[in-house]
Amino acid sequence: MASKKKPTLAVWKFASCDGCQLSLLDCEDELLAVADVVQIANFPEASRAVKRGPYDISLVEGSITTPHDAERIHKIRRMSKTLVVIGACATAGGIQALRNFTDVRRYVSAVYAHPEYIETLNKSTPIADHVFVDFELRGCPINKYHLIEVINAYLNGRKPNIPSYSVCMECKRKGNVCVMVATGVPCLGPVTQAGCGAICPSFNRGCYSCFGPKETPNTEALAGWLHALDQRPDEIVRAFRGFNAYAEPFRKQSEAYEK
Amino acid sequence: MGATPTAAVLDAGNLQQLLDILQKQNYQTVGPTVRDNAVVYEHIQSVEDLPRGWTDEQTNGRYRLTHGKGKKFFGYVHGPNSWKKFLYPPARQLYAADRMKHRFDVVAPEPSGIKPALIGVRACELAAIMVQDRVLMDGEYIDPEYKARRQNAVIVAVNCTRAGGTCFCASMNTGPRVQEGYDILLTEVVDSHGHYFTVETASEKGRAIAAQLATSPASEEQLAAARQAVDKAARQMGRTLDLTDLKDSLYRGFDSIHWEKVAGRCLTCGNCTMVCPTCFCVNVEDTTALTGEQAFRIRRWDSCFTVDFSYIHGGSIRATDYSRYRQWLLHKLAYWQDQFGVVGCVGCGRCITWCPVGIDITEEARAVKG
Amino acid sequence: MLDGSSVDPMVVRPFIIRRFVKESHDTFSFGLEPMVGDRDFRFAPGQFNMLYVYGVGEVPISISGDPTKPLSLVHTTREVGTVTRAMRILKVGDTIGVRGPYGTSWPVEEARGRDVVLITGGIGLAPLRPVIYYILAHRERYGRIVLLYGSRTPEDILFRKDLERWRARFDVETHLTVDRASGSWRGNVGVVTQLIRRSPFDPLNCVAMVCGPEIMMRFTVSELEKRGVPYDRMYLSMERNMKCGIGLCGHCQLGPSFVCKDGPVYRYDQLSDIFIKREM
Amino acid sequence: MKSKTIKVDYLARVEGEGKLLVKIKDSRVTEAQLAIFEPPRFFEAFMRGRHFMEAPDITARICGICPVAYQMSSSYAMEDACGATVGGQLRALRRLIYCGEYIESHALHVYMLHAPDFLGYEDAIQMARDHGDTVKQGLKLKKIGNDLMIALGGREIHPINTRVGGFYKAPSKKDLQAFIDPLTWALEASLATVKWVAGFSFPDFERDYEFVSLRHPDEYPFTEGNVVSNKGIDIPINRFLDTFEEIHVEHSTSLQARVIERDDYLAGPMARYANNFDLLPKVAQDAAREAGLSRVCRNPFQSIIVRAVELVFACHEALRIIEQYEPPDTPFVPIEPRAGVGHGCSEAPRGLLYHRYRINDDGIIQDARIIPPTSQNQRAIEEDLRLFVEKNLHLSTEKLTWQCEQAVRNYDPCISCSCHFLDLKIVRE
Ligand SMILES: Cc1cc2nc3c(=O)[nH]c(=O)nc-3n(C[C@H](O)[C@H](O)[C@H](O)COP(=O)(O)OP(=O)(O)OC[C@H]3O[C@@H](n4cnc5c(N)ncnc54)[C@H](O)[C@@H]3O)c2cc1C
Ligand code: SF4
Ligand code: SF4
Ligand code: SF4
Repeated sequence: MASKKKPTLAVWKFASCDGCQLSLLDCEDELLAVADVVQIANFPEASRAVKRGPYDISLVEGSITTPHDAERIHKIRRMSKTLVVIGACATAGGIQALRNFTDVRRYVSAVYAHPEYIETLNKSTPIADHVFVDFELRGCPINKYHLIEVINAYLNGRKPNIPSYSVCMECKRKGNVCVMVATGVPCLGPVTQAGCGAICPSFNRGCYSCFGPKETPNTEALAGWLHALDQRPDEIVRAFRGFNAYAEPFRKQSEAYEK
Repeated sequence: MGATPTAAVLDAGNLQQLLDILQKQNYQTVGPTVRDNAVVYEHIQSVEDLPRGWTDEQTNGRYRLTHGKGKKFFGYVHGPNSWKKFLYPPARQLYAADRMKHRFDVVAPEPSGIKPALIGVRACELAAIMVQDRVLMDGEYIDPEYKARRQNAVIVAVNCTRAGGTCFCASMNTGPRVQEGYDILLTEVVDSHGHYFTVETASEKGRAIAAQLATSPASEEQLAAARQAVDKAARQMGRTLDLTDLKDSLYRGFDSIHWEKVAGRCLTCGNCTMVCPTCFCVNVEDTTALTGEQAFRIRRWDSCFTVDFSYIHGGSIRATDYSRYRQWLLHKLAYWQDQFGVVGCVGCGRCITWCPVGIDITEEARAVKG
Repeated sequence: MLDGSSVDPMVVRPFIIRRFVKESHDTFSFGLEPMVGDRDFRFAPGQFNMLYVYGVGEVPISISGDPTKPLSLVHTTREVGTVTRAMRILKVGDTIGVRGPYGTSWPVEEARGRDVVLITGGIGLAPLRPVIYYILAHRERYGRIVLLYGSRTPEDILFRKDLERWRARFDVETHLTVDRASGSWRGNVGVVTQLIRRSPFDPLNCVAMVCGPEIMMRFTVSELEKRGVPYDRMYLSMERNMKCGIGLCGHCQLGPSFVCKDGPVYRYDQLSDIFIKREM
Repeated sequence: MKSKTIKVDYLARVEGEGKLLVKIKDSRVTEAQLAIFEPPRFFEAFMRGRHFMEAPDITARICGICPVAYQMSSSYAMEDACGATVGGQLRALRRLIYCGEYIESHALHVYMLHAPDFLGYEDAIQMARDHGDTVKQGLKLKKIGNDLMIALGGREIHPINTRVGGFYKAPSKKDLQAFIDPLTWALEASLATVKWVAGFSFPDFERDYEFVSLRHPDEYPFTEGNVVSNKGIDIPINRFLDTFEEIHVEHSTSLQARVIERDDYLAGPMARYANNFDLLPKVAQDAAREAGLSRVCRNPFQSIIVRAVELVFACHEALRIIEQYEPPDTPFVPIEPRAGVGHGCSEAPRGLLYHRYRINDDGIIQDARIIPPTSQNQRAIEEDLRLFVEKNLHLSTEKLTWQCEQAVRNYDPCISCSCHFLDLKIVRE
């Protein structure tokens, strides 16, 4: 084991808030252990030392929003044996994908005095729209233990134990009281992928789906129920148009209520 | 069972004695308490923790807790938790394995030795525990931790004196009156005689504990009052599931077009399976320490609503939503009878209340039966 | 403490890999020996073990060795995913976790005095091999023996040595077919079910044992039915997701049954109602 | 005659993406640019049309490093717009979660991002090989900050429990009491941190900054007070935009702020410290003095000491809040929307963060304006670079480059927030 060459790890950033890669530094108890088993070869947020590729594992955070980034991701893919995308930006376009529902030029002029300095794409898109992705880790931000689990699974040649079922499963296993049933608060848990530990319901609020759609999400039925709980159509649109707005099932559902 | 239990009466003011006795005997006292707008089962220390005066309204997909004028300790109807979380916990490490070169050694934990005292078990819940007993400790293979906890447990059952909005235990023959399986059975009465419990016992364990309580013999009147209170609950029950020809009619309904209709509403979120007191399905996860020097096996509650549940190489057996809903309902009400000789549903109504979109198993069963 | 049952049946027993045989490009066998305890591992043909690869996971794999030689516990596995891939890279001397044997077995006793028809496709030959060993060891007890084996390509054919041996015997009818011929293949081409029509067995006095992909088994049943084989003389081995192998996890349910304990081998009359249902 | 260019294409150990360009000609710096090529994300644009209650959750996503700051500034702004105030224990809890963020963020910066510069390592993991216990101490400190955020916010990055009006769920007394021991340790560790970093050797470099920060009459500022400076600014936060402006320069996707009609200013720990030294608890003041700091620190390289002093403050403040904590009756003050404009300003670990919103009667956001700390400091950073390089031209390019990087890291800049948000390619007219 000790004599084996350590796999190299690189971390890349596209349009994002840095939170997902910060998760690695937030693994206070595991960070040094991780550094023992992988060689952190390119992680600018943590180190000015950069080893040249290729890399065994690349973690990619952020969405593609500029022509330059759309090219850069291909280069990274070519340098990476395994490419894991982390976070809602990288898996669904992130909150900045809200631009995908309007004309981005309006946004540029709303924010910048000199729109001509700004070059941007019309849409914020997930990494998988551009290159092949080996594994998608959901969340806004990701669960830091998932990140370790993915690295761990890679090192040990197994499948990461990352669920694709609903937040409700975690919520119930944790012993939470369902906020939607017990207080009528809208909750997206039933259509959202587990992984966060059902933290919103644990704090008496409804899930706003920072982990994005679960496997086979019945968004239509949930939207109908929210409507019955007195949610107006514009509220339903906003509910599905959050941090995973551009994920297909959510996009469709919000558009259905926009009419 | 059988033998007419000797009934005594315990003044409500002395209920704490029961907790004290159990705690002195190193039982973990678990029971109902109010948290986050519902009655949940948790570790309790004293009668102060009990949901005294609280009651609830329940209907499809809706639960509301209210503080009434009553002073009953057990005036509520069960909330989202079932006792299985204490007997068959939601997650448990089954073993660890240590690697040394080509070999590995397996280290399995000793049974935990936990002695749970379940306080406030209702008739349907007791029936559910007995259903799980058949699955987890009466077959060829058993779960030793479940069996140990079960054998160590003391069950303080409580008769229902009010039916919840989604209950249908009467039609399942599992309640509202507790019949068997308990150590101590309480019936809470508030009437002109005051606030008291009738106390019955059905085991040595129960009798030994009850003997230490400051009870007095129950009068005929008091016993009658207790009986009537339970009868009232039975009459209140609004929902039914017709057991006649249940299994076969459901088998015949396998290809019913109704399944697709339910699937239009069902979120496949798995809530019903998580709250159901009889659901026992679990998943097993194998994980490793980062260095690979240790491996672990962890068991977690699983649900037939997940896609992975029936995954075999090449795809999931039950890929469609409707096939997964069908599996759940048919398992509960039909397959279970063939597998374990009982219906897998005890009529507690939890899956109806706690389904986020209020799907009702009794209605669906009726629709499928045609 | 608790009537001897306090050992968790989910805890694996370590076995050592003593032999490793590459059967085809994606299929391999190993022979196992227990590291501690009783070295005599008894099983009935058709039963399976849960095999655990350290740190990776556990999967059900049928026992493919000779039941008359209790010391050689053999498994034949096709690499299809995570666990089976990890299994393939294990080496002689490595340890693997075993739980079992579990499940029902092929009706070798019931088949006494009758013709035996074995119909199998792909890796399905593995769970049937113990039956062949067994009945050949007790050849006199049986009537005609027919083995129909379908494979995707000639390169996928498993247990070549065994097959040659069996083909060389006059008292076993062995027929191979491939979906796609290649190279020097001069044998049958086509699905295995086509062979059933022309096979020499007595439909009214035979026992058929079938193992293969579900779709192949459907066609097989219908061909056997056309020949007049009664349902209660057909046996099928089923496959479902399994997490425990002992009826506690719920994953392998097939209608009212658990494949791990009521199966994997079913008599077809007990299965016929559910076998035709989709997504059960 | 002699010309030289210092280029750092990818600034490490800062959050987000920036690069550095310094052009030198004849021992004069002709250009000093901190280019931020973080892709714009247009938060202000897509905040329009969202509900006012969503602002804390959405704006948190501007920055994963100081999400609490965004949540606080936006919550205060919305409460301001709706004419509500959140006081008592809820306000204390807000300060407490802020303490968590300070501890986490400062420990991260001091130990993992900045200290390696002083000790000559490229990162903390390298540093851990020689200074294992120190790095572990830093990690432990950081974890206590994170744990506090988890307890109050649900998670450390993008907490889910804070809201306009307070919190979704208030912690129990017991939940918080569990922090007394760890925080007591953290306070000691912070004092040790001050001592440790005070022993580094610092380049001889000072500037007469205009220090801009909040100032509250009674307490070291987190979320409330006036905006003040050592050069005469003292305004309520609703006059922020009358005093400061943002300009859009070609080399950066980030807007740069300055005092109107004046020039660059400095926000962040050094500014807070300079403007509020008197409000620090005695233990923090003493630690600062012992470390050789005076009441004002003008050497940006010494910001690491100031950060360590603020660590002491944050641990002390957290303990103080926990000791007097009684769970509030309700976890939040209900807030009814009404048409209006609201301002919110809070002290993110790396500096002042200003939000302004206009909402309508339904609580729908009509207009949003966010001025994050790094954009406020960007001009100061460039000015530091210019002066620092001119003073140190004798150094080798390699050394100078490293020190320039360090000069940027002095600010703990969080570049992902500084831009309102895209990798802008520069299109020249
Ligand atoms: C009773 C029985 C006997 C079997 N005998 C053999 C045999 O002799 N030789 C052989 O090669 N294969 C056999 N299989 C199939 C074998 O179990 C699967 O190929 C294996 O589980 C695939 O695991 P994986 O992790 O490599 O695949 P992946 O596709 O990565 O599967 C992931 C997980 O899904 C589950 N899973 C996937 N496919 C199956 C499956 N077919 N059956 C049950 N669970 C599955 C497992 O839990 C597995 O770990 C048998 C299956 C059963 C049920
Ligand atoms: S609170 Fe939300 S996540 Fe939890 S069970 Fe209810 S609907 Fe599901
Ligand atoms: S409950 Fe929902 S919104 Fe909350 S953290 Fe989890 S996935 Fe995100
Ligand atoms: S199926 Fe529903 S009603 Fe029946 S026992 Fe389970 S949760 Fe209760």
